[in-house]
Amino acid sequence: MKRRFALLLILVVAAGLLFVGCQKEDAAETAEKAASIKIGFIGPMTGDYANYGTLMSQAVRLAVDERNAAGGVKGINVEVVVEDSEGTVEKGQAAIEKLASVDKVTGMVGAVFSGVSIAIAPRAQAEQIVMISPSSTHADLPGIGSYIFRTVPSDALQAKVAGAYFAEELGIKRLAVLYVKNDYSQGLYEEVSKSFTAHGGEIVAVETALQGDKDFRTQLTTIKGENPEAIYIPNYVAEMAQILGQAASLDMDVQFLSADGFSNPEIFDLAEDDTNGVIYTGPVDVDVTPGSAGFVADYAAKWGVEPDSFSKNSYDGANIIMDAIEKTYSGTGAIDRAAVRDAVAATENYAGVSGDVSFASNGDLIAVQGIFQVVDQKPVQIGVYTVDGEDLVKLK
Amino acid sequence: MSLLYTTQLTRAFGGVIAVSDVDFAVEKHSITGLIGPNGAGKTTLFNNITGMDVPTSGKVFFKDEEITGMPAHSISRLGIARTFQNIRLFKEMSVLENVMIGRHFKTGKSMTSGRLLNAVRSYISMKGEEKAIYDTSREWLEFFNLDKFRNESARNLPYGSQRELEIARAMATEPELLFLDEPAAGMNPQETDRLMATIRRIREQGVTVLLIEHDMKLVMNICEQITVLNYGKKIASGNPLEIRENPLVIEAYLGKEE
Amino acid sequence: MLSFLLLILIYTGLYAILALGQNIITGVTGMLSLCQAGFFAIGAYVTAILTVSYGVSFWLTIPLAGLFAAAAGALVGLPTLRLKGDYLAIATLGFGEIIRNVILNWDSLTRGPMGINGIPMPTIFGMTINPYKKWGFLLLVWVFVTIFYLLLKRLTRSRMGRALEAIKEDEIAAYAMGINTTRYKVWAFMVGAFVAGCAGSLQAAFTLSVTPNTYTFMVSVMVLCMVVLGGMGNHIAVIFGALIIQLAAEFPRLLGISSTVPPQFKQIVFGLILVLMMIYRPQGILGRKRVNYDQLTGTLEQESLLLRVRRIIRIGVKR
Amino acid sequence: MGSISEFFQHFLNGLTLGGIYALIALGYTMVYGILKFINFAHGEILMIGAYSGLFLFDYFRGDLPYGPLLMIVFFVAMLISMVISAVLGMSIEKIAYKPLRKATRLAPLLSAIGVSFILSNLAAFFWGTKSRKFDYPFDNTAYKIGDVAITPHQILILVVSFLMMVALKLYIDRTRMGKAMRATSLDQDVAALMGINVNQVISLTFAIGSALAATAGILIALDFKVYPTMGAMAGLKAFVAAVVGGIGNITGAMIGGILLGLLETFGVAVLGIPQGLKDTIAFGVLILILLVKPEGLLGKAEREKV
Repeated sequence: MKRRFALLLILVVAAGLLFVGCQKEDAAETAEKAASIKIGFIGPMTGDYANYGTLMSQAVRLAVDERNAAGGVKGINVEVVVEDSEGTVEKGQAAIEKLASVDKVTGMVGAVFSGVSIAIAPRAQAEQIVMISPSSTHADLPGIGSYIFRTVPSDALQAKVAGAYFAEELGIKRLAVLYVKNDYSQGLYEEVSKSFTAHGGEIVAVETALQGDKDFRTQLTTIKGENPEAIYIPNYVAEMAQILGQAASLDMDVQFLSADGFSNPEIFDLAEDDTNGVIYTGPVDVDVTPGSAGFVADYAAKWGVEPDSFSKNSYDGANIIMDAIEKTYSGTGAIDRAAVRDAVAATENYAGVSGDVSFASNGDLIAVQGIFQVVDQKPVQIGVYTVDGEDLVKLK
Repeated sequence: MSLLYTTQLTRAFGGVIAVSDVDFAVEKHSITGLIGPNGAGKTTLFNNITGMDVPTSGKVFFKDEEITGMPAHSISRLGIARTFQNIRLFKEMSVLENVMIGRHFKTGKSMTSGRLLNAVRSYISMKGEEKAIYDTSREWLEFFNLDKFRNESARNLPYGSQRELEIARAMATEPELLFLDEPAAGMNPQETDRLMATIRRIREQGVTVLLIEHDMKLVMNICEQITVLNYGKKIASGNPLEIRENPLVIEAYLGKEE
Repeated sequence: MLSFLLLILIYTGLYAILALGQNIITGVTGMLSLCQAGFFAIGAYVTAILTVSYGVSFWLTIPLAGLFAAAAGALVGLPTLRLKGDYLAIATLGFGEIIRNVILNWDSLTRGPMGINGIPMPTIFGMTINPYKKWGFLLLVWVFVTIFYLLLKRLTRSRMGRALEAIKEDEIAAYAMGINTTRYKVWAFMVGAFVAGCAGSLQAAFTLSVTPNTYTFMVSVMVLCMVVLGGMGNHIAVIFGALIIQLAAEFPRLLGISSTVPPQFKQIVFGLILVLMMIYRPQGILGRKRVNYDQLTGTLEQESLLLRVRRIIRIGVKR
Repeated sequence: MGSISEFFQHFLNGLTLGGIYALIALGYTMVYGILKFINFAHGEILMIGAYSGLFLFDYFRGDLPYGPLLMIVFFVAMLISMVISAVLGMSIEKIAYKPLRKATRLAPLLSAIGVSFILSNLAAFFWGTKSRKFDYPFDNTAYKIGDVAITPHQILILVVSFLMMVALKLYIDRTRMGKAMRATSLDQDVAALMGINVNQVISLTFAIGSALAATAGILIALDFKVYPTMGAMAGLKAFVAAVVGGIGNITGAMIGGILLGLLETFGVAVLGIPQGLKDTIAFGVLILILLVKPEGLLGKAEREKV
């Protein structure tokens, strides 16, 4: 029995090694042909947050398809490799490993969640893969390495603008917060409460929920008891739709405030009239940038759903990478990764569908923040702001 | 002197009183029978004595020490071993392993003191310990003539041998008192005869035997003392002759059988 | 490709350690536990917190991680011991989620959902074991797999291992044989948890960051699958099970089709494997063959059959 | 904790949450009662039920305004999706569980997990990963009693779960098939000896349990939306509720569900237990109940025969 097992194990390992050998040969063949340039995408394609990964990967695919239709990068086809992170570090690592060692991608868009991005960024850095995250807002991310960028404003900027705007422009003194225990929501809550109190406001109630919760009535009822002037809900669409609907069913008539998670148009399908009046911070209005309306139409035509703001960030990220490759590609078949990275880092005032994209020296997005209010289930931009130190600066 | 006795032992399940005020004794070195119709409370009494169940009231004494409500594993360590009405072997384990389990607490120091240290020690000295367990277990298997099966899975044994294995496993704990719960159930006459001989041999080892049995031939043949339960109450106690002639017993039990 | 394969082997090793622990609880002692992710998390966080906030050496945190997890194992084991089968599964599953939720909500210690970053790379004899280079870490993980394999195999073949197996086979009989079943069950939980805690410690040192959503209930399910698919109670088999599950989970990436097939494909195939495996080989790839005992003996106990019939009649089925 | 109206609002919230748990628990308790294993795929059947309900409702409703006609359309859609789920549940039982009836406990559990993987990913593949809104078939504006708000949807959940419980209880207590179910849940072998077609009974149990899941799915979807993973873990709390109430006991499932909902709500709102530790309440109650009264609140004690 034992011996038979040992034999079996050896067989399996041998088969595995053989398999690897074959794979390597394949890889060698494709390299010779050099028929394509590969860029990767990592995001949750299955599991609870599959929708985010799906939307963003579609944007990357769209960008690549458009580029190929227009002749590719210097005549070479671009191939996109989408890898599923399932929203976990473990699968994220497997994904970057595969992109780096099997596909040998030049650049990648992703990952989606900050936790995964932070875990895989050192690998991207070590492999000289330009990594542009469309949605990881954690403050630590850009500092990990020179190859790490993002096309989404950091928590820090959004929160500073939001906190100052709520306190100064909206004149709110008593704010309640209902956030979900994930890195995105909690990061925004922490930063906003800092800047909001620094600007003289008071946080009167803080309620939390777990990712995946659907019933927020308990928290809302408790918040209602504190009688705040506004409730800040920096969450993902699924939770915010629930919160707004249940607040309505609890007959709460209070100002809701939110963050860029609200810029996903799905919220209007799910929460409909309950979204009216909500004020949120988000990427500057897409309609003011050239090409963005076209993007939304093309995206909807190709995939049958509307893109969210993270999709726009993904689209821009993919295009920035491809532009950088185009600029630096010498036509020899070899790609100078350091040069590509430098070209990405030099991006300034790139007119993307998510707005003007410029990278700071650490790879962070130099961003301005739009403020929106929902009127008749349509977001209306009511201002564009940035911060100077802690002070709110109105740009528009 | 009674090796084991109960005083006014009562066990109620909700409103149903399964055992009611039973004073019951087992004499040292005897083979004692516990009989009664189905549902008379025999197994419940067994369970209450061996710690599988806790009496509602009353006391149990073993060697004049009270053992009421003690957990089964402690009672087993004091020297009471048992078998079960529906054979409870470790079916996927080998015959030998079953008996080796019986040697569990007889080997190594008691687990109650210095558990971790003991674990480490027994780990280091496993060879010696295992050898001792193995040897004694083989001896017990030979005693029951089961040694030839020792590497079989317990579940593959013929039914009669499974009963014997269960007794062998109990005997491996080297008890002073052995409880057998319907040892002859499902046995053919030859197997029953062999069982009777085995029980006598066990007693020759200096072990006191208490058995529940429906097979009257077996009970009347080998038991020196018999206690009869009916509806949870003790209705008679005495030697086989007395029991055979006791009108209460005839009415409650034997009468129905004939 | 090699680098990717190494990663899979490292994770196989980590999961193999988890599965070895689970095997003591489920495979040997027969307790259906779904808490391994919780112990894994505790181990990882002990290492993360001690190395990052207190500067403790990684090597010292491995046994500490194990001990903390073992303490949690005792905590889980004690109140749930009276539960059997599915009830135990649900209660332990609940405990696993509670552990994760405590980590998620204890911001001052664990930084909540933000996770802990910047875990230092372990060093040995002045050399750094760089997780990104993999070979060193692969060796480290598999050294631990080997150690735990040998230790646990030895344990199972001892008096104690037999006692644990006896509990799985028939708890009441084991109890009557003088085995303190409660103590042994808690003890099995602690051993299983200790092993999982050590795996957590290694995982933290490998990813250099920990976040609570790594340790979801799916991890426990996967680990249980490894034990069952490999073969319950068989230590080498569960290591094999870990390898198979890893390969099954990564097969689209291994075949290079991950970008071309729908992402759900992998999960559907995985589900199919589970169902087919349970139907055609429920004892696992290397498990023991089980025989239907009732068919062999063919005897239903008379008294109990009568009682059983009576119970049915009481409901009034008979027209 | 503020005013008395806040207390009543919490009470109502807890009651609704409990009603949802109870709805799912009803289906759970039936299946568990008979087959003694946790049907992890129950949540996925619920999800399929919700999807089919959504598609059917959207297909039939046209431009109907709120009113009795729309309610009828809604209930017709619900009925059809109950049938679809029942067929699905029966097929799953035939394919994935029936061959495992004599195997170890673990086998059907893992098989169920496998089925749940397959179903939720198939749904994601065919219907996409996004959440879909299930429109209310009625005007869901909250009624106000003082400061306390209650929506028609909340009332619907409570009423439907109560009706389901009564209907199920009558069915199981009064009909021949119901009695056969109870017999099968007590002892399959003997039930077969008594001439009960055990396979048929189990199939029917799955059908009913799955139909109940579809109802629960649709009612939940009105509030919680429809998406492929909506069933995952949804069943777990419901299972806890079923165990607390006494597994296999219909009234128990209802009481267990509502108790759990109330305890969670008040544990968080009144005792100040952090929301993140809400699950601790559920599982804490579960363990406590199982230790004190292992058969559950309304379950009948069944002792292991030694």
